[in-house]
Amino acid sequence: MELSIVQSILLIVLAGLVPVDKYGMTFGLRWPVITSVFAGLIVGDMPTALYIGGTLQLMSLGIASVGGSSVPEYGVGVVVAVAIAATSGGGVEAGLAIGIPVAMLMVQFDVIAKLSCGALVQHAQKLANEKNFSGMYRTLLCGPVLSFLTAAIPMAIAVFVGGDMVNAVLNALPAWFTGGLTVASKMLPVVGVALLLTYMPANKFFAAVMLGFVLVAYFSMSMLGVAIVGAIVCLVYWGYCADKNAASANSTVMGELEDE
Amino acid sequence: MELSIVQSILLIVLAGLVPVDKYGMTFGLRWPVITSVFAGLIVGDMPTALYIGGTLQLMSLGIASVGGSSVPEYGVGVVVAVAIAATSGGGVEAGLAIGIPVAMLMVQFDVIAKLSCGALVQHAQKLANEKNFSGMYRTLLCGPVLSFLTAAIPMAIAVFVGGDMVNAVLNALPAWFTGGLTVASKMLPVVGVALLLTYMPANKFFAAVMLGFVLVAYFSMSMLGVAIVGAIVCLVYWGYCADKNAASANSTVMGELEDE
Amino acid sequence: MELSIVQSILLIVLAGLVPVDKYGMTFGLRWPVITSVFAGLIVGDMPTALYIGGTLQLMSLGIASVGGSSVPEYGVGVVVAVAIAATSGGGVEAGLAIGIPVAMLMVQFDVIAKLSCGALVQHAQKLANEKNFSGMYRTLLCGPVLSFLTAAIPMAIAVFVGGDMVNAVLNALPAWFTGGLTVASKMLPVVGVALLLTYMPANKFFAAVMLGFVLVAYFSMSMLGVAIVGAIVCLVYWGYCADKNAASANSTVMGELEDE
Amino acid sequence: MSKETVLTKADIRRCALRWMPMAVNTFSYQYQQAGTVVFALGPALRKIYTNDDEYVEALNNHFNYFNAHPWMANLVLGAALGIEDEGGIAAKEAVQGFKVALMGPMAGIGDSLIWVLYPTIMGSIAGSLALDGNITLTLIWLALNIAFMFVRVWMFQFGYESGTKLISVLGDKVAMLTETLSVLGLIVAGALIPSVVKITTPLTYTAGESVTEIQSILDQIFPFLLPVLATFVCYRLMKSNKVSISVLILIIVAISMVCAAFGILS
Amino acid sequence: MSKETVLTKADIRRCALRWMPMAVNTFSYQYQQAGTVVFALGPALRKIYTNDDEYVEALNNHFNYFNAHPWMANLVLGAALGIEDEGGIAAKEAVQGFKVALMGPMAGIGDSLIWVLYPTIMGSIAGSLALDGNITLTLIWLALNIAFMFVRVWMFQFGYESGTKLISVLGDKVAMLTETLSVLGLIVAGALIPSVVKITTPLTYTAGESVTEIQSILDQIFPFLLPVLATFVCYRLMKSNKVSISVLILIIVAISMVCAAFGILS
Amino acid sequence: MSKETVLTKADIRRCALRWMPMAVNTFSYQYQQAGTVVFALGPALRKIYTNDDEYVEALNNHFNYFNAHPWMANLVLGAALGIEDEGGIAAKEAVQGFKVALMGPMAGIGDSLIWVLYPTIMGSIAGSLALDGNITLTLIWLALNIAFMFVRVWMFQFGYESGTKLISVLGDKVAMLTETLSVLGLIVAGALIPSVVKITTPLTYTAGESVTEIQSILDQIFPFLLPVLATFVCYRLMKSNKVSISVLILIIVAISMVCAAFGILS
Ligand SMILES: OC[C@H]1O[C@H](O)[C@@H](O)[C@@H](O)[C@@H]1O
Ligand SMILES: OC[C@H]1O[C@H](O)[C@@H](O)[C@@H](O)[C@@H]1O
Ligand SMILES: OC[C@H]1O[C@H](O)[C@@H](O)[C@@H](O)[C@@H]1O
Repeated sequence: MELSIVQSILLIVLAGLVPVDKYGMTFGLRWPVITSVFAGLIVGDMPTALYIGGTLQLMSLGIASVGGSSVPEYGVGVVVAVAIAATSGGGVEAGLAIGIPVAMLMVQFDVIAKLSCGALVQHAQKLANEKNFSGMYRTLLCGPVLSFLTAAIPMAIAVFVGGDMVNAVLNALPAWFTGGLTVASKMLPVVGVALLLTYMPANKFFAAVMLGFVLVAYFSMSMLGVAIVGAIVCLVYWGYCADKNAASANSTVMGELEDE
Repeated sequence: MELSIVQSILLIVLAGLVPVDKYGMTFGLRWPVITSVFAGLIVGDMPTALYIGGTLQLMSLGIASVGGSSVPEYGVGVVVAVAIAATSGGGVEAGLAIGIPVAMLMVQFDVIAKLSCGALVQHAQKLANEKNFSGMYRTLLCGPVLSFLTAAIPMAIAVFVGGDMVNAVLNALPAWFTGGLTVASKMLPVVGVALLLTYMPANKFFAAVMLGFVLVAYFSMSMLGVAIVGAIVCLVYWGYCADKNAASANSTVMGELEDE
Repeated sequence: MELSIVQSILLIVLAGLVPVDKYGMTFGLRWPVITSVFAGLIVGDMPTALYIGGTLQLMSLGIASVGGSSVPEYGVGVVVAVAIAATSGGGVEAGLAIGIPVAMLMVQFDVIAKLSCGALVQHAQKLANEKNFSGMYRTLLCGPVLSFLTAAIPMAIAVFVGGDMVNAVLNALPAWFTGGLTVASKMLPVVGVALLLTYMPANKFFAAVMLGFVLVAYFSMSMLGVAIVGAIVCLVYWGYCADKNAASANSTVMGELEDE
Repeated sequence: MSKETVLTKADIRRCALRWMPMAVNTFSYQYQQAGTVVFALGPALRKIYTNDDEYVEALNNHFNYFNAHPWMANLVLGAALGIEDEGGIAAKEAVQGFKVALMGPMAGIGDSLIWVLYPTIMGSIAGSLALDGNITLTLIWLALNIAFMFVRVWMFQFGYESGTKLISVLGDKVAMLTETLSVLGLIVAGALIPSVVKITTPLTYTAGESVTEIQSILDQIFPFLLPVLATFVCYRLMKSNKVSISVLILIIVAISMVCAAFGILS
Repeated sequence: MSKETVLTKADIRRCALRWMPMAVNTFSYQYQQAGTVVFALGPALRKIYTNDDEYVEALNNHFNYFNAHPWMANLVLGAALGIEDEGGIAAKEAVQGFKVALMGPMAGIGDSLIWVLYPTIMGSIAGSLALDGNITLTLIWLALNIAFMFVRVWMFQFGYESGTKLISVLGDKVAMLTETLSVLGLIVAGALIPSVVKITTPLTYTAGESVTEIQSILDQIFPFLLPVLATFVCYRLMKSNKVSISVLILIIVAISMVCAAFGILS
Repeated sequence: MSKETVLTKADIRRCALRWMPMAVNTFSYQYQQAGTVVFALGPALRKIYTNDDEYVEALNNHFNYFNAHPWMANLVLGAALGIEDEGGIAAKEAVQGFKVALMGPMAGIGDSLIWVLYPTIMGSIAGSLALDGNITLTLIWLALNIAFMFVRVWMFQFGYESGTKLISVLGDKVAMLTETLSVLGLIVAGALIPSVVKITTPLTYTAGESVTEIQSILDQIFPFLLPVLATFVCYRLMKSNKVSISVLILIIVAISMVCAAFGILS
């Protein structure tokens, strides 16, 4: 079976929407079995699509992007797999054989998109400071476009050039590149944390930073637990500040009395 | 063998004393092997009584009412079992067959007694506020009477109506009733804790409540550990208050000097 | 083979240097395989020495004196074993048969040396207070001499009287003596801790003592973790003191203004 | 603050002997052992407060929730009585704070040592011997219990003396003591929530072969979510004064029965 | 401090609807979700700040690092908007402190419940059924997701109302609130170091048969040594203003590639 | 507070070279490494305090209990010397607080890395090779040890410079530093009780087949009860001045022997 040009474009759009929806509206395309319904409608072979969707759904249970981490994107894998299964004679196996590696490759593409977004948002902030607000909004809107492309490009290659080409590209990527991006995805959160520290009074309240660290490093506390302990500290500190204010108000009153 | 009327009454009294003693003097009737000595003296068959007492003692190792929880009362089970063993032809087996279920049933009776005691003590407090102090004491003395009855009533049924009747009653109790009382015994401590919070400055020192919670919920600390940490907090707070008093005394002195 | 007098003396000196070096310069004699090189040079049988050194090295992995604890001293064991192996006909086996017990015996000798050092240092402090400073230094220099003797004496016995004599002495030591010294080595650190508490404001900051205790007793924290938590407490306390000073400085200023 | 103490050794002993047989025998979920506390200390308080109104005030103070191991409670109640004898009605809050602060630890120590360890050691041997018809250790156990009664009376007196000393040393810092102890009491109260309110749900969610326990989901949202919620609701209801405690208890019993019937709670 | 609020219900809803589809779609390592925060709140902020300079100041404030679970963020951002509408530019620090303080907990709850638990339950069943060609649960799942969208819009509004209330209650204590929240924020930041910066080394030291893992040596020296060092170095570089953040990110990517190539980091 | 410093680089190096060979060689239970501390720093202190009385006062200060890993101690002692050179006798308490506060952590790091990890790695290989008559790694190990000696001298100097800087920065806040460090020191002291005083009892209580370990009962009553009690008793005795430390040590040795003979302690 050959895909019509409309079908091809619809599939590319569907693939592109997977990360956009995953990172935003959460209509559900991040979950393979839901995506497969739409892929099935497009290629007109619902049983195969559902079978692929179910398979990848079960394969991806428990995988989620947490704290900005990049994970394999089986929702994209579904679209690729359904397309390949429908066109090549190889059926479901052939589809999965290309779909799964593409899903894995999304980790690297995701890192690249997030790196690029850094420049985007920086530019948006620059525009904001130049009071070019509509420019700022337009720039920010490029974010979802990037998300879209991370999946649409490999999908387009798969659809127009063919699955073998995708595999060839995959194998051609050097290990230091893919591995390096994986390591980078683990190291880069440090930028955000360090930034957070720079614009808060980290020097004055360095003990607070250490406390948070100790709670996780030594007691493996969850973020919720950290928040509860943090709330305790805040209540105590609040009480202390209130006392201090009251006392100094007191002295001020006395000081003022004197002046009269 | 038939039990004489005196023997019957003595057995009922002995059973009734088990919870009274368990909850008070701790002469030892909460422990089956001790109770069995007295039951043996009453029915005049020490070897059987001791055998039953030893069996139930080993069966009940480690069971204890902690924090107001209601647990099976094998001390009462012993008296029932010894009585049944002595009268029915079934011997020790027949005795245990009724004694153990009765011991279990004490959980439910105990909850009912504790619920009733709530009304009793409430009434006693009312009398206290009406300055009817002797009435108050009399009311409170009904507590042990209730304890007594929780065991004496099933014992009386066993002695006068017979073990089969006890079993029939047991089976007739609906599951929602017995199960419900079990659940209630776990939920009701919440009343005490909430009450505790209402008459202490829980708002002002809400951080203290949270700290206690975190120590148990996140670190599974024992009450002793909580107390040690609590002592640390108290020492710090004491020092802080002393400092504050000293400082304000200081300002006051200055204020007074001015007035002169 | 007979050891020449020079060889004997060199071996005794080498053995004596083991604890001195272990407790000081850490040239490396605390590690059997290093010591064995020197022992081998002295007796002129490097292969045997290395074999004994390697054996005892592997046997002693992970053993270390921590917090003033006394542990078997396989470095001394090596010298004894090499000497015995070289002189007796029994070879390596005979050497280890004496060397290992001697290494173990060093636990007891070490406790005795540390007990004696107490008197030494006390005397040195006395001399210091009498402003006899050179006397003080001389007294302190007896410390390494003691260390030296703990190993040199058993070595001398082994070399001059023979290995069997060493074994005989070992067996003659009563259990209460060796066992008692072992227990003492675990109890005696209490002296240091208690002393530490006496010359610090333990009463004023008793909460701090409790906090350190809780962190280790309830949370099994490492000393490093304790230090981090301690640093948090210090930063908070430092901030508090600074606030307090500022406030009282304030009042003082006001007080002074009034005086004018 | 501190004044002449009025209680004699005999008064103290009488309190102990009124406490011991009654201890948990008036136990209810809202007052716990408070009924017996009043019963035991009543006559001594009468001696301290000749004025009726102060006496009633003191009684009401002791009608507050109290629960400790009944043997260990002797120490706490003795000391509380000492504080009260030394400080009078002005020490009311200190007395209450003191009792609440110490009841938790005393329950923990007593329950594990006296309710679990002691009978496990004695019972395992006495029980085995009894199976062979040997009564010796059972009698020894009985004798030990009786001996402990004397120790418990002494503990009450020891507590009393410590309490009076404490207050006379503190002088005019009793208000500070009260506040500090209430902090400790509140820490203990917070710790009681997860340790004594044992509400869990046995509900599961079965789908295909996978079974999900609702309780584990709740634990992920917030540890001890149900006890915390229950405490919060009860606390709010009590504070609002819209519902009496007796009614609240009946509601809880009713909820328990319904939830047990439908398998919602366990 | 507090002033007339200017935002209408429709304004809030609009913010929610701008937030939801964009949320993580502008995610970068230095700003995280801040780009979308600005995008979503922009029009509402414009209404609050008619003055251009204040508006820019507010935007810059929201360009600061923010990251939470995109569904739960609705609560936080709603409340932050409420605080800002009530407090104006004077509440800038409070807004920032508030967002930082709450983002960590919200991420934790949302990630475990919404990203892991919910799809595990739905997906395991829907997936199994799909293998048999049964589409029912998949469609139900889709419908649920759509239903949740309405809940998320409501959460934003609920947050907004809570935020305005908070500030009007506090009155002139907003400065104190800011400082207190920054303490909470810093505790969260300290906790983020070991939980999100996942730098470890796979290096081993092989000698004879014994293999020593360098990572375990580092753990002995100091727990999470590499993340702590990396944070420290980045923090110093940023404070010194000697290197721009973009360059820093490029350096990190370069280091990652080199270290991955030589197997130094994993 | 701060004054001209008098020590030269050579003085510092001399201290390091006096410290290193003597370190634990004067170890006793009451002074631990204090003897060597005095021996090592003595000449430098003499230069700082030309006045005899101050010198004696300083020496007595250093005769206080000190114990750290002998290599890592170089850092601590160097810094302490720096503080002393900068602050003079007025910084006496700060010096002491500083040493006590840092000795625990330094012992922990040094013991695990230098006493356990380093010789485990080197020893396991060198030992295996030696069994085959191969001496290479043994000699490398020796060379490494010698190389480390230079590092240790440098550590002492580095510590000294950090110490002087610290004090000159603090100015007149040295009294506050002292108090704060004593808080840290006391936390460390509290932590030392359960970690270095290893008193346990091997006693068991056998009844029928059931064996009860007394130690586990003690642990239930209070964790680390025996070390806590021993510390308390020793502390009281020392405070009361009724018994000299030497006598106390003899008593402990005697108790140890008796208890070991009867199997009461292990
Ligand atoms: O961890 C919070 C949050 O971080 C990033 O924004 C993404 O990984 C989200 O999926 C995640 O919920
Ligand atoms: O837990 C303390 C205490 O609570 C209740 O009063 C009873 O269950 C006692 O048996 C128990 O000792
Ligand atoms: O624990 C610190 C330190 O204590 C004593 O001084 C000795 O046991 C050393 O070997 C050890 O490093």
